[in-house]
Amino acid sequence: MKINVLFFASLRELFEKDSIEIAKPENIKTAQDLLDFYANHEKGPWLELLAKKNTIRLAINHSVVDWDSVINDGDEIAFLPPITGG
Amino acid sequence: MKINVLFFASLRELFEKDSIEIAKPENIKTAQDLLDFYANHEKGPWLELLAKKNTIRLAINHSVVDWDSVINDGDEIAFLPPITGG
Amino acid sequence: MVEVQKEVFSIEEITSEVKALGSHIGAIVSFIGYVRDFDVSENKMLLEMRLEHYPGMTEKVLQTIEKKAFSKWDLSAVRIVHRVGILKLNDPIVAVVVASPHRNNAFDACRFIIDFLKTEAPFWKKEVTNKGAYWVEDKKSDLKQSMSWKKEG
Amino acid sequence: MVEVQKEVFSIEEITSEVKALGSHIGAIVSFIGYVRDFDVSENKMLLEMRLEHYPGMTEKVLQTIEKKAFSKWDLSAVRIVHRVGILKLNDPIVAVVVASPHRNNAFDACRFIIDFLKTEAPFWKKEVTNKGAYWVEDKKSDLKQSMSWKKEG
Repeated sequence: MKINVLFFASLRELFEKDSIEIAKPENIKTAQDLLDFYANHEKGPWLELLAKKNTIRLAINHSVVDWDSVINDGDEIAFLPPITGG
Repeated sequence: MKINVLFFASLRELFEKDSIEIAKPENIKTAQDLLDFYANHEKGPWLELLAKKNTIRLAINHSVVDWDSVINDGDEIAFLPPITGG
Repeated sequence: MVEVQKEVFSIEEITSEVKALGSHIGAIVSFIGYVRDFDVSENKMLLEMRLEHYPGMTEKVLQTIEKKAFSKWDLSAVRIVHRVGILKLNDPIVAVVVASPHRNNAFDACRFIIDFLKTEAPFWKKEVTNKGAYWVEDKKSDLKQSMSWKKEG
Repeated sequence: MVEVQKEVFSIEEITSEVKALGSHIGAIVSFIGYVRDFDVSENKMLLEMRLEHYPGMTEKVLQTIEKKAFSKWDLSAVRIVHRVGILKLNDPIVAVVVASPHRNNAFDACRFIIDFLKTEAPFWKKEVTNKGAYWVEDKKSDLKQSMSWKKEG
């Protein structure tokens, strides 16, 4: 099974796509690990995402969670820029 | 000139009229004087009004005022039972 | 703007009219009060509600409340509509609609206005029930609530 | 009840539907948020507002907010309607309608819901102006306000 990663709003524009499907890399346990891994290997928008981390919220399967939350196969991970509804 | 006295809600039912026009009696200065005077002379509903005084508000010319406010010829005096709008 | 009327009001109409006053309006907060039924435990049924007021003084008091609200908060518009006459169960009695650039002012002002209206505006309700007709007593909780605004200044 | 939709909503319709749920409802408090113009000083003009959200998560968050409100206050009904898509100046964005036997609960709950919606529900606004298009930044005042509810428990 794969992990589905979603990008919204400014992050969708940064990544120029609204989602990617990835296979969880070896040794990756948490969302933080995943972010670090992609920032190191893919650079580009991932580095920018890492730099903005303290303004971004992370949701796993529709719930906001901490960056050290464990990721499992089949999870839907979303990076949420600052929320501005209402 | 006369003084117009208005009764509302339960007081209108008590007095069986919604207003009376009175000439200000001699020696009457304040609303309290007026109420005492009528309670002494007319008795009936005026005595009941006096007994309920602490639940009744007094308005002179559309403004709520104290019982010791001075009454002048031409004034409109209203006795207001507990307000229950909204 | 203050209106005392027998006719039913439309919240859509009031809201549209208020919003039309400016594109700087970002928030509209509305309160609607209704004729509601009694607690079942009391075994009483409401047949009708009769609402009377003191014409002239009512409008004056409500306009004073409006002015106070405008002086306390940044508001774009206020509409107060209060019905009188004979109302039935579920009928709307009163609407307070407050518009502001920002929601906090609209919420505070709307609440302030209805709190004061309930204790200061000369309206009286008579409930006609299957157990008789009587004037609704002054509610101490309402009085306490409008006093708390006064303390605050 | 929670709705995310492109279509405009009618406050009259929502209010009537909510009121129809019971004759014990004595108070309905509504908040409507609108697309408002910028401060004149900024010399910017809003051409349109684009609203997007995270389908699935949005509904879940709003339902959680509703449940919290029902657990904190005596409420009869809650309706949250939030629009997405392309909106214009003066368009309504969101309605929060809360019904209760008594007004204090309706006021508190309505405010609570909009405070939380603004900081927790995954909506994003992009303002398209004559000076360019940009994502609206997180408003710190909103965040502070929803935190104050958390402290209170």
